[in-house]
Amino acid sequence: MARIGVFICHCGENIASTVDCGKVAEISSKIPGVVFSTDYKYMCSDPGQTLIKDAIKKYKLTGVVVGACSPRMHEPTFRKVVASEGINPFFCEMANIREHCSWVHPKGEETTQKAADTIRILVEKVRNNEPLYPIKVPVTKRALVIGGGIAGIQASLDIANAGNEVILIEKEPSIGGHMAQLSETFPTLDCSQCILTPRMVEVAQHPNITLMSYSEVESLEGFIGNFKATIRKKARFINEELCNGCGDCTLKCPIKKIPDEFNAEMGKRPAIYVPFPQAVPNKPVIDKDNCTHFKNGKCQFCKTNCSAGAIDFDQQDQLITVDVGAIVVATGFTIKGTDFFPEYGYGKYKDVVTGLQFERLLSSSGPTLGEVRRPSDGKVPKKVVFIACAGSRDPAKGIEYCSKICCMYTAKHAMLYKHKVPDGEADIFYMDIRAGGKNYEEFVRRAVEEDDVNYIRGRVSKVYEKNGKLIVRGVDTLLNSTPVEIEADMVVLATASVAHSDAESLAQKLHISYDSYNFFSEAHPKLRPVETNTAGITLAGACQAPKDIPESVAQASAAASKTIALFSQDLLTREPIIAVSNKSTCVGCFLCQSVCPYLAIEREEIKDRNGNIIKTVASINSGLCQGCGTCVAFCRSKSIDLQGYTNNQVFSEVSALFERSEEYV
Amino acid sequence: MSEFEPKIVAFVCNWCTYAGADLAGTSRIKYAQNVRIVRFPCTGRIDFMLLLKAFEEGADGIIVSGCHPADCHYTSGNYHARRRWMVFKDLLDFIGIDSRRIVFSWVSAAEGAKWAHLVNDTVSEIRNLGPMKEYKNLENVSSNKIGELIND
Amino acid sequence: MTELQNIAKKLFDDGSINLLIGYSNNENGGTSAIFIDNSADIDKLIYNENCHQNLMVYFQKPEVKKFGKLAFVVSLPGLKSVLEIASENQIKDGDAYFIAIDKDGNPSLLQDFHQIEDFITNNQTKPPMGLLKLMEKINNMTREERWQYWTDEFSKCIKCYACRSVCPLCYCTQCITDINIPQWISTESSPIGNLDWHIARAMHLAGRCIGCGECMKACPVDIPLALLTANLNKSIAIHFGDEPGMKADYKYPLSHYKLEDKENFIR
Amino acid sequence: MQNNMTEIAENPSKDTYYSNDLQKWGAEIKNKDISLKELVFNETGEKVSLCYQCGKCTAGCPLSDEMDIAPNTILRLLQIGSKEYDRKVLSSYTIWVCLSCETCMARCPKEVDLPAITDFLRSESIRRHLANRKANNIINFHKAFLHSIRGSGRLYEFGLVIGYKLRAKNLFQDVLLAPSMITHGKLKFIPAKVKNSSQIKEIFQKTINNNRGGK
Amino acid sequence: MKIGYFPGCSLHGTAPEYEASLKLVAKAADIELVEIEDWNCCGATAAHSMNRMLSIALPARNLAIAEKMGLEEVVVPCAACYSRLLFALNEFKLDEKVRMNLQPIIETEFKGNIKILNVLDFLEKYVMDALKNKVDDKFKKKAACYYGCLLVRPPKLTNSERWDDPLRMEAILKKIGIDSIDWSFKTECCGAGLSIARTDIVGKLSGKIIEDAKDRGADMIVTACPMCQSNLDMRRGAINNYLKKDNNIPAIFITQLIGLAFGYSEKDMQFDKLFVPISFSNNNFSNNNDNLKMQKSKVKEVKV
Repeated sequence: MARIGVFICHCGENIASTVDCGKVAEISSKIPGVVFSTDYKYMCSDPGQTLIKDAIKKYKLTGVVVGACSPRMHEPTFRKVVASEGINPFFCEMANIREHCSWVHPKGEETTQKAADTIRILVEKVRNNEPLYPIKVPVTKRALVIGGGIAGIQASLDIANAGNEVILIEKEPSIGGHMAQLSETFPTLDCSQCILTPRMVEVAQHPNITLMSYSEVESLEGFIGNFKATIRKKARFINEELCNGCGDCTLKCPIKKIPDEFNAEMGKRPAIYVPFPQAVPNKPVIDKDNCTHFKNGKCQFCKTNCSAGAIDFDQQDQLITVDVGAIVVATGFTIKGTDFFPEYGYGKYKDVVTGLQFERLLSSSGPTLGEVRRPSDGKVPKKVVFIACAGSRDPAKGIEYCSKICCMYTAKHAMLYKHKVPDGEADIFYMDIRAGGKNYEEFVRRAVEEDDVNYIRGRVSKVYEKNGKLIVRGVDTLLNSTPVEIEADMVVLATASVAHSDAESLAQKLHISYDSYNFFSEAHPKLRPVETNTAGITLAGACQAPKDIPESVAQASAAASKTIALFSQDLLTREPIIAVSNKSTCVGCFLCQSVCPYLAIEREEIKDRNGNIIKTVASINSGLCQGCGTCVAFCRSKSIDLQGYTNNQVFSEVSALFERSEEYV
Repeated sequence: MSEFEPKIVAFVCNWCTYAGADLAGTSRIKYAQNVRIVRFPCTGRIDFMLLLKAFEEGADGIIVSGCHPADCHYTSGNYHARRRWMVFKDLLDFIGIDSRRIVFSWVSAAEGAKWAHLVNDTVSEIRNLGPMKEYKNLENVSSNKIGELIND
Repeated sequence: MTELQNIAKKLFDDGSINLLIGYSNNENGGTSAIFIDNSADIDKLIYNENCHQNLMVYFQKPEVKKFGKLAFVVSLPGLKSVLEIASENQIKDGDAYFIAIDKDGNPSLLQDFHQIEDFITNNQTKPPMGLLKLMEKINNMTREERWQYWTDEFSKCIKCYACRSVCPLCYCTQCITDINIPQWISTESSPIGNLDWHIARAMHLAGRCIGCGECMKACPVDIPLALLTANLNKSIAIHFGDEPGMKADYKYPLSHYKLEDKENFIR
Repeated sequence: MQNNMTEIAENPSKDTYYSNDLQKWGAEIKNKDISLKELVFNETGEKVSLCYQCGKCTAGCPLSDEMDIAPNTILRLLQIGSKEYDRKVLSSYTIWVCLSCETCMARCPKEVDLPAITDFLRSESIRRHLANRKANNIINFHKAFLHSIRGSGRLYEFGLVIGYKLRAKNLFQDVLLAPSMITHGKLKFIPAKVKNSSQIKEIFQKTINNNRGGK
Repeated sequence: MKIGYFPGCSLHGTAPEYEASLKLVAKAADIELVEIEDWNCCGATAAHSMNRMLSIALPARNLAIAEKMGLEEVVVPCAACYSRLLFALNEFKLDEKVRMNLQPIIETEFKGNIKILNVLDFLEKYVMDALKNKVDDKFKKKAACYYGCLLVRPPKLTNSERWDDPLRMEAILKKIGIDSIDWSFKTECCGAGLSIARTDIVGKLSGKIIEDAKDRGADMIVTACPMCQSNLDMRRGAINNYLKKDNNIPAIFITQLIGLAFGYSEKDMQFDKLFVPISFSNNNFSNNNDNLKMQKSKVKEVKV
């Protein structure tokens, strides 16, 4: 038989001023099964807690109901009190007679009655509670970081420096990401490579980090603490063990004119190449689609010239399976190309370039060695027009959001251009300037005030070529909407930042959610901006939304700290408020499967002694289940139940709703 | 007999509406005492059988409230609940149970005032509808029809 | 031998099946299900307009399942229930053969779900007018009249659960009525218990019921039970545009949702 | 034909088919006191609040330098919604000089259908007798054009030119092109007519007289 | 093969050469163009400037008649008419109010099942295959393909790919051996809507078009719209006024060129109807000075 104690808190005057706490205690004492009932000024205070502890001992209580504030406030406090006396903490429930009662109703009998009813409802729940034990899940203390841009690098280093193993995978031949392509960075104008490459080297040399470049996620199974990831290590046709990175092969390759991805196709590269001199790992890769050997089997220049004998034309993709406990997704973003814009010539004008292409023209390691020369004829442009919001904030083009980084990098581009071509002119067409970061606004003003960059508020309707000039037709909305026509030598489009084309398929592989733009979704926009809805998987950098470097790095460290916190325990403890299925009554209709937002409902085959399948039933993966209970209400045969909110508990609560209170009064 | 005071039960989710009701409390927004709150993790957890049970227990009106679309703590429980209630409401209408006695609402953790209004509105609406006499009269409907049938 | 018997015989002869469930005449002058486990009994196999029982209800029975290879004589509602239970993971393509009877009474052998889907599409029939008229009549009543109508109807219920046993979709091994912790539905035939049962039954079949009407035909006290599910299916079709029993990969509307689902009833 | 047109040119009050319900609409406007942007929304389904004033419409408009108010400014005035600005929009030259080339609409990032809004503003401008005087030429051309169709169901270009010139009282401005057009066989003196011309008149009767001009 | 044909007022008025060439081209491709019986004017800019329902009802009557005649497709060579007919059809499909109200206005049943082809659709779908092996290398002139507004805009209505830099005409001309220049005024407005009321504007807008075509070395402007063609061709006075110099670059219909490729004569194609003359009989266009002088004098005559 249940022996339940009821403890009514006055909360000073907060409850007692409108609720007759003594009377509530008295009414409660008449509920069958309640063996002790009292009221006290501050139940959460030390003496209050002691009062509960003593009563538990004295009356051999099996359950406790505390009538006080909201359980969102003090439920952990009182559960701890109960647990200290050896009772399972889930036998303690709180009845909210403050926020839901004394604070919202006037003093009077009805308010007291409501408090008493609330107590009774919770007494009925406690009566039907069952002991629950925190779920312990073992944790594999190894993290998988997907993406080797600055976010992935930062997350890997942070996690590794805390003493955990990290597997960092990068789909390109080298880590570094977009940051490696940048010339200088706003708002300090320090050289991007100078601050990035030491980090890249640190990753390569870190004893805890296994770097797998030229690799992608093939599939993922499991749940928090216990993922099993399969990684496709793409064949680079180089034996990485043997290769010493001398680079002779790249010089000997007869194919030389492949558009260079690292230079945003502003330069050329051979078919066997290292993306850029500081690449990590500094090992080449053969571009199979463009290699003469793979086309007709004839060419072997690289192989014959490799003194290390590292060229391996027969190399195959490898599938490698690793156990990891947590995953950081840091796959970054890409930008729209100039061909996305009908009104700016569908990419047919060579001197209309993207911001990233201009970045390469500015970079001292770029195709022009840092001189601004336009792609069509190599001349130094004397008039450059920058167009902000190219594709961003443009619902007609399907991109409603602000790409966030363009205002700043366009100011930087104009500034660097003016530094390199002091007699040149830079015009920027903009709609709004969004410079809300530390030292950002000052930076933009510097471009205007010190470097004479000309900002024109208006959008450009058309760019076309005439007599070797690019005619830019825009408008100055701050000048009575006067149409503006500028003859430019070069046009730079600050094109929209978008998710990678394969972001959606990666999200599906990882079972994380993504928004309509294919950016990955955080678990909560304010309070859980780093976690995904899938426990154990966190996000870092621009794969979640457009971000600049400081933000990406901050989020990466946040993701790392979430991961490190997870790894700090040997066993993962989870609230046992999860669903459980009854395998003997489940008929396996699996209509519940699609209601689970966490894909926690799995198919389990029940076999007889001979191994024949008798039936297939639903089984809840306790690692994935978050305890919403949607499947429970959904199951026709009541074969799923939610611990902590079992059918029996909630049914008892409802049964106790309006018990004729006269019986007790 | 004094004016009829309806008995209202509120089935609310823990993350939005329960917290919204807490906020009404911390903001000291006064509302009618008629409501008794039962806490669930999510509107998706609320079984339609519990609504029937509440009527059986003597409720005159029921509030079912959870997170606004897109706000669900569990991503989609409220969307499933929304479909469930759409269908359930149609069934009650067809059977002749006054579906106005069940009030569905989205109340977020920030909407303390909305919660208070919701309770007050529901109480006054149900007061106008009068006691849920259909269910109460059920106890008086004897099974005599069965008797008639057997005698036929 | 009739065409139907020929098809059945062939199935037995080439060893495709071990058990065939069809219809035969019974001693009361009506028809009832017949379980044929060898070709000798095939001459008892008949089909006429009196053969309405949805034989798919037997598919789920362990006694039947143990035979292994099965064949069923089914008309349109039966085929719909095949697709519906297929969408509920209860039957796989190739688990059984179906001798489908079209609206002119001609049999044809269907082997996979694709054929069944085509057959259903090509053999659509109108729902029975009487049922529709009664549904319309009830919908046109005032709420109070509807309540009176259904309390009267439900008060006849003797909780025999015939409606449950003939339903091809009531295949749960544990029905909600069988559960006593908590006692969701009172076991006795009381007004509240009856109401609870019929509401629960309707909700559990909402968007799943394929409208064979067996529940109504089986009811010993003539409660028009099929109306409840038919009316619910109507509203599901209106709200979500779904109809059960048409596709083997049917997405059950109550376990899916759309962001833009109607919510004008929510405050 | 010729008679008919001369008659109207001389007596514009008979030229009623696009504005004879003016009083009715005028009364409604007074009663409801509804702003022009709401009317635009009701009649075209276009929300002027979508516009964020990037100016791309003006930048691409082939005629923006002919206009007294830039296209994006028209939307801005509508957004503010004051009586004064509504009047300014309706009495602007801009709405008449617009060529409906659809460039603004094609490039608008917010997909505001400015040509449709402009069409509506034109009919509303006439209805409220606010049409810009400078636009008389253009309006007269539209009227002559519709008149020609109303009469014969098809455009009778020679008649159109004559009719327009009569309205514009500018007989000799452009007609001089006509001789060379005739020598190239490009103007016909006798109009081709739709046989069922009463049906065309019906269409005019039932549309222009029966709605506001928008949706 | 029978296809519906909506000539529109222009083809029966200012652009007889367009109609003549289109009909002969269709004939050569073994297509019978069936003129919509008792068709009426589409209403053009004037109708939609004044009244939306009128601008739907006028084209809809034509489409309804075409449907009644059992036609499944109708080719509309005039880009302006094409746009209005397409607009009416689209509104009919999308706007329930239009569907409800249209019937009593046009007094003809209309289902909205008909398909509308512009002249490029028509040429691509029915003519170009018949042209195989008929390429004539006498076309040594470079074309500036001019699309104007309504063939491509609004893109959502016309469903055109690459609406700001279309390449369809270029592809068609390529098949008959004509190379096209890349230029920037393909879809700029020529000002046709104000052709009579504000001729000065036409001069300016068309002037820019002609100037760019010429600057980039085009020998002719190829059009697919009678409004554009008449503006670019007949309005040379206003254009030259604006440009402050005489321009002799001709503006010709695409169908006239296709006709030549089929082997018709320039007379068949009614080259004599063009104000600014052009001829392919002589390979070198600039030698064609006699005609040019004639034209100049004509232009002057107009100006007097």
